[in-house]
Amino acid sequence: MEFITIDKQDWPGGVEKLKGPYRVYGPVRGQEFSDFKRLEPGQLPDLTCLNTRLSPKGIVYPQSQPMFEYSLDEKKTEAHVLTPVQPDAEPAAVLGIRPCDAKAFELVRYNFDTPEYKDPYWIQAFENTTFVGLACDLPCSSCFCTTAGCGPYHEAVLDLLLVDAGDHYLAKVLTQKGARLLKTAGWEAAADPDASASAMVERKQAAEEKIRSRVRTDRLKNQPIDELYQAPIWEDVAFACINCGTCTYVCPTCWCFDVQDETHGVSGRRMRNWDSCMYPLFTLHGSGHNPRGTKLHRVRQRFMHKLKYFVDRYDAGIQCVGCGRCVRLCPVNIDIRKVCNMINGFDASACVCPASS
Amino acid sequence: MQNPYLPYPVHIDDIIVETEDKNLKTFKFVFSNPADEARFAYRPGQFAELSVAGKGEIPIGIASSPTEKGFLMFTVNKVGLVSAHMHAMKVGDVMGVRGPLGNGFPWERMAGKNVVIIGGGFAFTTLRSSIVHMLDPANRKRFKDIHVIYGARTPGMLLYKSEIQAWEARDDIHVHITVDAAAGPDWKYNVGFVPAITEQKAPPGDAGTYAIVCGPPIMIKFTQPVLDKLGYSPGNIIMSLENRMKCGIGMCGRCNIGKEFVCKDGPVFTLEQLNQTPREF
Amino acid sequence: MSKEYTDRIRKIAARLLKEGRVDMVMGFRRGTVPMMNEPCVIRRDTEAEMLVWDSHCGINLANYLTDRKERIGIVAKGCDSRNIVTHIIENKIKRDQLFIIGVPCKGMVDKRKIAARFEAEIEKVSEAGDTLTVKGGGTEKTLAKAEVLQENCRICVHRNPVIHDELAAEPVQEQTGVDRYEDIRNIEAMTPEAKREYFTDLLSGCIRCYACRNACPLCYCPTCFVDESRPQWVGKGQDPEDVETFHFLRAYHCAGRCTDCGACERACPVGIRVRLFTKKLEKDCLELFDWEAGMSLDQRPPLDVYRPDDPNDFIK
Amino acid sequence: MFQNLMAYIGIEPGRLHFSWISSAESTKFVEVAHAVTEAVKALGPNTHFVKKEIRVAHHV
Repeated sequence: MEFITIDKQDWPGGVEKLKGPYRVYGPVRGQEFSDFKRLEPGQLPDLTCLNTRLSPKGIVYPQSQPMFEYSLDEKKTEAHVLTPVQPDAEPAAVLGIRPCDAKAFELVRYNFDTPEYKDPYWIQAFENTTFVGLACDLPCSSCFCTTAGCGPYHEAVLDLLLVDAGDHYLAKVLTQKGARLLKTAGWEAAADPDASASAMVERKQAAEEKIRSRVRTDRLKNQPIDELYQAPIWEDVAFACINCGTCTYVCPTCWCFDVQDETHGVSGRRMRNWDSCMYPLFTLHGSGHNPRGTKLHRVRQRFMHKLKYFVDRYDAGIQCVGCGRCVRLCPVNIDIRKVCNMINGFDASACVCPASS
Repeated sequence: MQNPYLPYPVHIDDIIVETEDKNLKTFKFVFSNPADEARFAYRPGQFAELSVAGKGEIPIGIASSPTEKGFLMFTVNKVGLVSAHMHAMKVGDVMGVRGPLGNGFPWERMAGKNVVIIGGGFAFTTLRSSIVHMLDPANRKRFKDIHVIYGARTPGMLLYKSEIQAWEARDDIHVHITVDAAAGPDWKYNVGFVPAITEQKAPPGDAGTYAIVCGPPIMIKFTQPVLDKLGYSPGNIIMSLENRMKCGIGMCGRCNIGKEFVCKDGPVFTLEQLNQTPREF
Repeated sequence: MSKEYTDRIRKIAARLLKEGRVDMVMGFRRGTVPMMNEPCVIRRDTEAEMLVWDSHCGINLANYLTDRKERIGIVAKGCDSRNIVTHIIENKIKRDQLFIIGVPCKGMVDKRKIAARFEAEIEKVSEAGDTLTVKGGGTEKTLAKAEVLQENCRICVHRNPVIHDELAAEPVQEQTGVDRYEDIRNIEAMTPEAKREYFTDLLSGCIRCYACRNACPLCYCPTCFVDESRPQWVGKGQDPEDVETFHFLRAYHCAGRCTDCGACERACPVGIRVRLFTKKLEKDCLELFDWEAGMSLDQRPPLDVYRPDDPNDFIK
Repeated sequence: MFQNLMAYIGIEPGRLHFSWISSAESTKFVEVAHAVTEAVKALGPNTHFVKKEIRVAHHV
């Protein structure tokens, strides 16, 4: 494995060089919190912030995205026929993405890149993007990545993993894409591979030890779907929920969407917008019947999807990377860690209801 | 990369008002690019997204049969934005069809078996497709006895009336039409709800007999115990579900029942499968 | 204050459930992260120990009453009680279904204000009287609670419940001489262009999660106008005009009903000051109709009634 | 109140008019329609709160 040393003095210049060939995104500090934004000329990613408020999923999967264009002008031969809107083909680079957020793309890929169907918008944007991860040495107390299938130094999806080593960044080169980015930026000072690798292992362990918050997932796969679905825990879990979409919109692994036509005069676009399983409208039939008509149904769907249906369908762990955003931002403090442990520990035969603990 | 969200352009070739309340119309579409017809190779029980630019898409079961060449047929109930708009469209108008989507009925498993088709109201669309498919001279010998039990509220609410009457007259299919209440002196078929007629007319269930049930929830609810009584095992009862859908390809996240997507893993499930999953439909 | 309040609330709740006065009690239980408590419902007197009270109970529990049929005990601050009144007036719950456990309130803490004073993550916040002790990043600081109140609490003039069956503590002194509408006047004084720029910027971070709407006890419509599809009043994407239309129309639907409980702003995950819309309407209601929402069961909101002396100079 | 709210969010006061006209008051209707048209013309075309071609707001 190859390692590169990036002197912090060479960092701004390199980032600037990337801005030509790449659309460069990075965390930008706002008044109250940071978010991933496209970096302006001269602007550097803020690599000191705690995790961003929203996940960077929007770089690959924007909240509103045109899929097709159409004209309703009868004089035109192509009237009423949809033509695809091509996503931005220019390569993108995300600097300073956390390993948990990067891992999320691997989980979301199960949805958009299937043997039967390929979502061209998501896949092209994903493949066009070079992911430069920043190892996470300062996790929040609500982070639980190490028991959610990744960790502060996890390498999935990443093309490069940077470690902040004081006066320089140590970069682990994980893919060809990552190597190309380093070359473009002019960061080419090789670091001693053995020493770097062992330094990284050491730091990884130290970082992982800082993560105290845990979920238990070992029994999820063997729990019977129907018994979890019928379990008497859901009323208590769902009571506080106000059915807003915060948890789903801040989540790096939530992918649900809606399709809407927006017409302006005689032309328009078929748009894809994020949607949320928390909204009653999400599943409402034309007849007025709603298979998930109550708050309890919807809260259960969200947790069952992440912690059971996904687990069973793809055998790739839970659909959660432990970033803790929903835990921190839920206006009524519904906590996925608590729910995960509850259903992992649920014992239908004993009907021990951990809800009231 | 093929774009699974892109509809094939079609134009409306014919519009037939099916029911006396005029809420159901059958649309016959012809592909604007003839080559698209071969790409749209489907089997009975599948559905498609009908796309109207500026309005959106609706998932509708395919009512035509793959044995009918040169067109596609869909029967559309007027309920929402897209369907209401379609009801105002006219022959020659251009729109889109995206698909075929979903799994369709399990034709391999039903080969060599008796097939009982039980339908109610306007859920008869993919059943029509299935019947036409099975009655095609090239296919008929692949199935044993075929029974059809089809009911609607009134004679005027039955779909595909002239075709059903033609099937009635044939000797290679047993058709039992029914309406909910007494329908006047001209009505020469059954009177009564679908579950009751099923009890009277359906053959007993065994390993060699499959029942396909499509209809409103209330009909399904009361037909199920009848089939139980007749000896149909859950694995031999086949149902087609409807849930709100957008993408039709298992990506948008709304139509799932447990870990199954109705749009992609369904819409056709056996009762045995449904018994193992949350019934969110 | 929190210990005495908590004890008293637990006692009342346990008694109500034990005596069968109510089927359930709605209150708060200890949250899993600092500065957060979770709304909860208890049905057995033995569960009363779960209930807590401190300066992080900002969610308006009136929101959970809508169309419920049970007999309910509910813990209510000043603002919550005013929303309960509004709910009763609007037939969303009946007075005789409720046992209101009134909580005189000295304001709820704005966790963002505390977070803004620390570089590191806040690990623990504890309170004694009017001071808070905040631990984070290896340091510990003591803050006066008054400095970090939610904005609506800072300017609140109805801290005591206006309706209650039992109080969990002695009434607190109401604030006087508070300038409630300084921010609104500042905006009113802007030019039309400056206002438009201001609001466009204000809403630029909105992700349309509808937390503001759903946290609001007034927003109980079965289908909100933004969700209607026939006709579709508002586009559903991230178009700035659609986002703005949602916010100002939602606010207008709360005109004369809003108690400035702050639930909307507290719930917003991206920190938008959504009260700037509702407060303008609150101010106009006060000035034009001498009206404050939810103060009495006997009066209907001003936009609900006609009076011959209603201001009408705007009609030509 | 609605007029106030409109002014508050930056719609110029002269764009929104209220009038009470009976079906019998045809002359008043004509007068008001003229007055409103004049007032709005004087302000020029409205640019605010008009939905443009869809802009894709990148949240990132």
